[in-house]
Amino acid sequence: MKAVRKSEALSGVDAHAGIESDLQLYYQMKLVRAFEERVSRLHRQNKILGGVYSGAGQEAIMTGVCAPLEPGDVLLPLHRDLGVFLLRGVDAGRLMAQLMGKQSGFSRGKDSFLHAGDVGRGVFGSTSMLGSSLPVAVGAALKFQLKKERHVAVAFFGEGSSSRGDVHEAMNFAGVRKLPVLFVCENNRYAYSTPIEKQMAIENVADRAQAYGFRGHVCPGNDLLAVLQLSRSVISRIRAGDGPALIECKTYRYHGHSEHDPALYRSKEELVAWESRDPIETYELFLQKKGHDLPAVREQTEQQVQAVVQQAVDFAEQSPYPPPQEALSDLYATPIVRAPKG
Amino acid sequence: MKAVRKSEALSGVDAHAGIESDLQLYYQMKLVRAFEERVSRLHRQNKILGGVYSGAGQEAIMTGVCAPLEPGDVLLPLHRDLGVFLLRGVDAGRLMAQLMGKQSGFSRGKDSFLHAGDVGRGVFGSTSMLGSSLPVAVGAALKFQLKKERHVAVAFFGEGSSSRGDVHEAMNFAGVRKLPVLFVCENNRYAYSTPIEKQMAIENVADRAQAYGFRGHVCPGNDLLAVLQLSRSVISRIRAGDGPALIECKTYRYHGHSEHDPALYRSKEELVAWESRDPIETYELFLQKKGHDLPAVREQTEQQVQAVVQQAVDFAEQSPYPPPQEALSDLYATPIVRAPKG
Amino acid sequence: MEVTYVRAINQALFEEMRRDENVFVMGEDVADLGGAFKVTEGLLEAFGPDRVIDTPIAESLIVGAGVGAAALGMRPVLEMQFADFISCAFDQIVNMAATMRYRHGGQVACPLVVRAPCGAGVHGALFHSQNPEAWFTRVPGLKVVAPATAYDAKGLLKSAIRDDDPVIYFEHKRLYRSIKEDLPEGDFLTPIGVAEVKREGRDISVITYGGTLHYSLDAARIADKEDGLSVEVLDLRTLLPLDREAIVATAKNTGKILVVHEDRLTGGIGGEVSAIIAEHAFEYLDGPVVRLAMADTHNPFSPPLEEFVLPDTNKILAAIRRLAAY
Amino acid sequence: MEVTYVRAINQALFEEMRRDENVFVMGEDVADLGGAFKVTEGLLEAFGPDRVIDTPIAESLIVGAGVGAAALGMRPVLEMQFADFISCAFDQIVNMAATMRYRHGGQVACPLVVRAPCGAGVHGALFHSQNPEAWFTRVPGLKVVAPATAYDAKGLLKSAIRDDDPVIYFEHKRLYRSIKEDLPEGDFLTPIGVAEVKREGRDISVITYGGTLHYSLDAARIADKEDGLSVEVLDLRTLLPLDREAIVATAKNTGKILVVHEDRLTGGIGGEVSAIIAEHAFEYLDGPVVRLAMADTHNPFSPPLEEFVLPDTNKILAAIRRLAAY
Ligand SMILES: Cc1ncc(C[n+]2csc(CCOP(=O)(O)OP(=O)(O)O)c2C)c(N)n1
Ligand SMILES: Cc1ncc(C[n+]2csc(CCOP(=O)(O)OP(=O)(O)O)c2C)c(N)n1
Ligand SMILES: [Mg+2]
Ligand SMILES: [Mg+2]
Repeated sequence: MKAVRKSEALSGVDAHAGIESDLQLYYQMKLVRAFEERVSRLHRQNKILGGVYSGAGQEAIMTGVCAPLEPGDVLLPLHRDLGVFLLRGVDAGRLMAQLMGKQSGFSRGKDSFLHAGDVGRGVFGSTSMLGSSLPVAVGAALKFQLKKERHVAVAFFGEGSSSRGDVHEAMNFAGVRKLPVLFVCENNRYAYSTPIEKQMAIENVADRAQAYGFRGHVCPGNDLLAVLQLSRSVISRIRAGDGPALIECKTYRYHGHSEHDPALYRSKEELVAWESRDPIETYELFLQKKGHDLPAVREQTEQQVQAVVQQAVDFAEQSPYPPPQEALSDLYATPIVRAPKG
Repeated sequence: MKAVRKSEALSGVDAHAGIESDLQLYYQMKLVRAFEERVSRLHRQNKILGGVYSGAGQEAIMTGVCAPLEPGDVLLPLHRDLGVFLLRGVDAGRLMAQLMGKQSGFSRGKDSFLHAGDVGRGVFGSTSMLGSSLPVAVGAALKFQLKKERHVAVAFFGEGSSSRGDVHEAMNFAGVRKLPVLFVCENNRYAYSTPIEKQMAIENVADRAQAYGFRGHVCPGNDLLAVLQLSRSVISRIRAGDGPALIECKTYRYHGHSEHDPALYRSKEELVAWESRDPIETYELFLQKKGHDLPAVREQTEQQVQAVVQQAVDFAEQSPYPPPQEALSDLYATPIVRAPKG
Repeated sequence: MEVTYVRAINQALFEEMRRDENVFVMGEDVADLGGAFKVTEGLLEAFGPDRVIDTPIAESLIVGAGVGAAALGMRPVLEMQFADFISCAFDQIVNMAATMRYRHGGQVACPLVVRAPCGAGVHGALFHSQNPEAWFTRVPGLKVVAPATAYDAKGLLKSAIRDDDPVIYFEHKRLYRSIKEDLPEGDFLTPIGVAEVKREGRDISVITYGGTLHYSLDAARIADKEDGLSVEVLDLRTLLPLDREAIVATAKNTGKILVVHEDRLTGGIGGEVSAIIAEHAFEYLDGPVVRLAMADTHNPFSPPLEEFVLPDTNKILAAIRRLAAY
Repeated sequence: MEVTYVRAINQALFEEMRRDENVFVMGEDVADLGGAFKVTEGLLEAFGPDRVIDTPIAESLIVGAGVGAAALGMRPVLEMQFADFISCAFDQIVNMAATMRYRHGGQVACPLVVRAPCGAGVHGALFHSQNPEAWFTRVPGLKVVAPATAYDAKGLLKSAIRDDDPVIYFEHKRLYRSIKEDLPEGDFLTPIGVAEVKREGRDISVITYGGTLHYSLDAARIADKEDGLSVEVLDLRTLLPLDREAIVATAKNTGKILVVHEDRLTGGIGGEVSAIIAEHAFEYLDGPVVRLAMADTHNPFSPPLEEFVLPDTNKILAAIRRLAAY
């Protein structure tokens, strides 16, 4: 159970305490990247089954958005937002176990990947149906409003998901009731193979916010400092009762849509252009300019994150599969009681 | 069968020929009003069962939008758009028979009201599920685009319906493919009892058009001249291949949501204010200013429309109910053939 | 005091909202208007706009937001203006709400109720008459109830609101004001998952629920009086999970089963009930398991058509007689 | 030439698009990518972007637009990327498409096909494994097919495209590349509405379709070899309308019926099949009508869980043996 302790300690520092020192943010992005790269490798090794959707390249968005959040806030990550779990301090071992379908995963083997959450950390799982998590986030925000709690609900979604009707219904209602919800669009220019031009006739998803009566912001999603600056001000306004907001982060995914996808539909040039805006390497430039000893920092951080990831893998691999009957549990919270009839 | 002939003759003049003289437009609005008022009366007399949703007060919108349309264009009216049928020259007797569930109605008694259309006139029925007709209109427009036909598809919807996800999905796709479709929002400030402030946080539904990359226009929906001017230019641009457009017509319904609804949720002042913008009476002012002999015109027109309506009622009342087995017909176009197996 | 079915539902809402401040009502026109059928009448005045919430026309949002609120401990009671429009919230119900607890490995509950005014016989035609229950009774994680009496309308809604799982509650529009009963004073519940023998008998069982219970009871009385047949009538009340014990018990008791519902024949719940009997009470059967239901078509509008396709007392009586003669 | 199931579907699309210029394909990633499963591979190159259309992620739009185009004479073949997402197009299918002809009194047809890659056994978990067919088999106006062989995959898709009614076509993902057959040269059709006896027998009938046909055939062969049982296997192929004649015929033939499907037990099509038999072949039954299906739960992810809930050859064989011993 070492992995558990380790990553819980970890989480105490990064997300929950609200401390956002340069090095912690760096550590967080590196951890997400390392964890995801390991997941991809485990998938190639057939140790993780089913679909794996890497968020590599998009770490700055999750990191920047999660930093200003507080305990009690609620998050609904989508398929490419595994990082959100780590950033909220979810136990890395259990997360890995979840991906492997092991007993110690959040769903005890019932579902893969991100359809379960770690509710204690405010992270809820969604279904695969893209966009359908936005109404749920809006409902969480409604609860905060009704109960006068100063929390924020955050829904992540891709630009492709923004075409779904649920997104419209959710944003409209959020606007009408000025709910404390933040919509985070990770615009990585593709929905599977479909380029953005075939998905929408406008430039920015954020431009839709005004159609619902709230603010929309566009920001360079690979620039952690920019995301952070925006998310801090936007989240504090939402928390203050200013109503919903939408931030759209322009970004790119390095991998194919899933690990099965060679992504032949896009050009090498495009990939290279975006790799040159790598969020981690860009942030390293910042650390350097600021006077940090980058080689040392990098090495130390890499050791740390590799240790966390390795412990997570070890923990998950040692965790048993659930017993088959687990498939039938947790369907209902209130059991049927057939009392003898009077 | 007199009613049939009469109204077919009628239709030849107004909608299809494209002639839009002052008096014809006047006649059209009066006809729609008279027909609907008669429907309301028949409903009170229990001769029309089920829900009746009067469009009284909104005649200028349908009249203005239909005038520039051509044969081959496709229309999808919603629950308050009975007038569209008349304006497209649909047989008034059959329309009345449809409302009464008679054999000679378009659906031969299977459905009430506007869920059936008169396909030969380009009028298609929708389901009751508000907003779901917009994807269908978009599909019709897609057909026109794929087959390079210079037709336009027109979808009518209320501001309340605009909250449905289907509306978003439809508009977004129309924008992406620049489809020849016109979205007509009849904004009468209420969705059943729900005022517009509870439906959306913005002023104009038309402002959403820009979120889909096409033009949105707001116009005073009780002003036939304004609607006509706008619809003429917008429809001709759509026909020319300019892509979709949305026009929002501000209006008001005189009756309750349905004939069952006393509409206690709105004020007398509001009603009076809108009655003073009555589309027909406003248009009468125009006729007068233009030098028409209004009392004569009015009397003559009223006689004409009452005759059409009375013939329609007579025709419908004399029409028999369908035989019960009609309930089981028209489910399938291609029957199942169970050939002896080889 | 005699209470109508619609008033019983309204009472349940009042009582549960008073009992638990986390209960709130949300839907189209539920506040000012008190709902299209006046089911939520008076709630706005009593509980204020934070607990009686009008929404835009957006069924998927209504249910989805209900899931979000429920996951955080609220108890939303969500109204579909007509059960027919539940199709617009379908994905949120069958995929989001129904799986919430399961995929979170039991970490979270989803205590919401979707109220759906259903049923034909009121000239509603294709889109204001549907009985969509069987779309949901095949979805684990949901519970589905369909009260046929004012007592059960109140008792099941109260149970549904207190239940920690998502419950789809089908209330039959034709019953709203056509039935009345004396209800007990004070708090009472109808348990979810438990069918009830509404009339005991020995010769034939009619298994039914919702809109066709009263026709079935009428037919049973006539068959008794005119034919001397002793007909048992089982009201399923809960459609998911089915009360298999009660179904098998009545089948064993009479050996002749007629399953009746207002939903269409093909794909209706009758198939499931019949299959349970054919598998688990086979040895006790004295005749085929017969189903009587709406014809396999859409709900037609014109009165002679609607009458033709729907089950009624006479059709049930005829089926009872045919089965008795088998 | 041996052709896989997935290739058979692809061939059907090619042939029908060549035959009729009103046929076009629309869905997410169907053009450039050739679909998530490569079912539409090569179509873009052969027929161009006006006949192979990528859409945004908007299932309701995909089907709704299909209805609009179909009503004007086109023949859209609409792809759901996974059958699971058909829930997002639910209203457009069950209310818009299914009623189009009926409510227009026969004035218009709605010749569209919705292709839905379905089925479990590929580690897809809750939302990439579903078998949603029974949501649609209760909807008049639709036709529903579920081919289990490469021959029928091709033959039924060609029939579906030529059919003037909306057809929901369930293709099983596990079969895509796991089965192969020699297909005849030239045009051939599998008729809609007609089941097929894939193996004749006298002692027991297994009635099945789609993903569980092959397991059933394997179990039948083993039961023959090891137990000397003569097992008939009926492949339903079309799920709406069911081939009642064929169902009743096999029931009369053997008197012992096992219904098998990969969809969940409760609310699955097995209930309807069983009910038909319990009503219309009652006198011929020599034992209970037994159902074997996925357990009443969601499709779990973890391999031991998935294996536990799904039917397979061994479970079918055991059920055959139990029923034989009855
Ligand atoms: C309703 C629905 N339709 C289709 C899919 C299949 N699907 C999974 S991810 C994806 C692309 C998503 O694109 P986007 O929202 O931009 O997110 P990204 O993958 O680019 O991060 C698709 C089509 C789905 N999961 N849900
Ligand atoms: C999906 C759906 N939800 C609810 C309803 C019930 N309903 C019928 S009309 C109506 C109000 C419609 O408002 P709007 O679109 O503004 O049109 P209006 O009646 O004002 O002309 C409602 C809620 C419906 N028909 N469909
Ligand atoms: Mg994307
Ligand atoms: Mg309105």
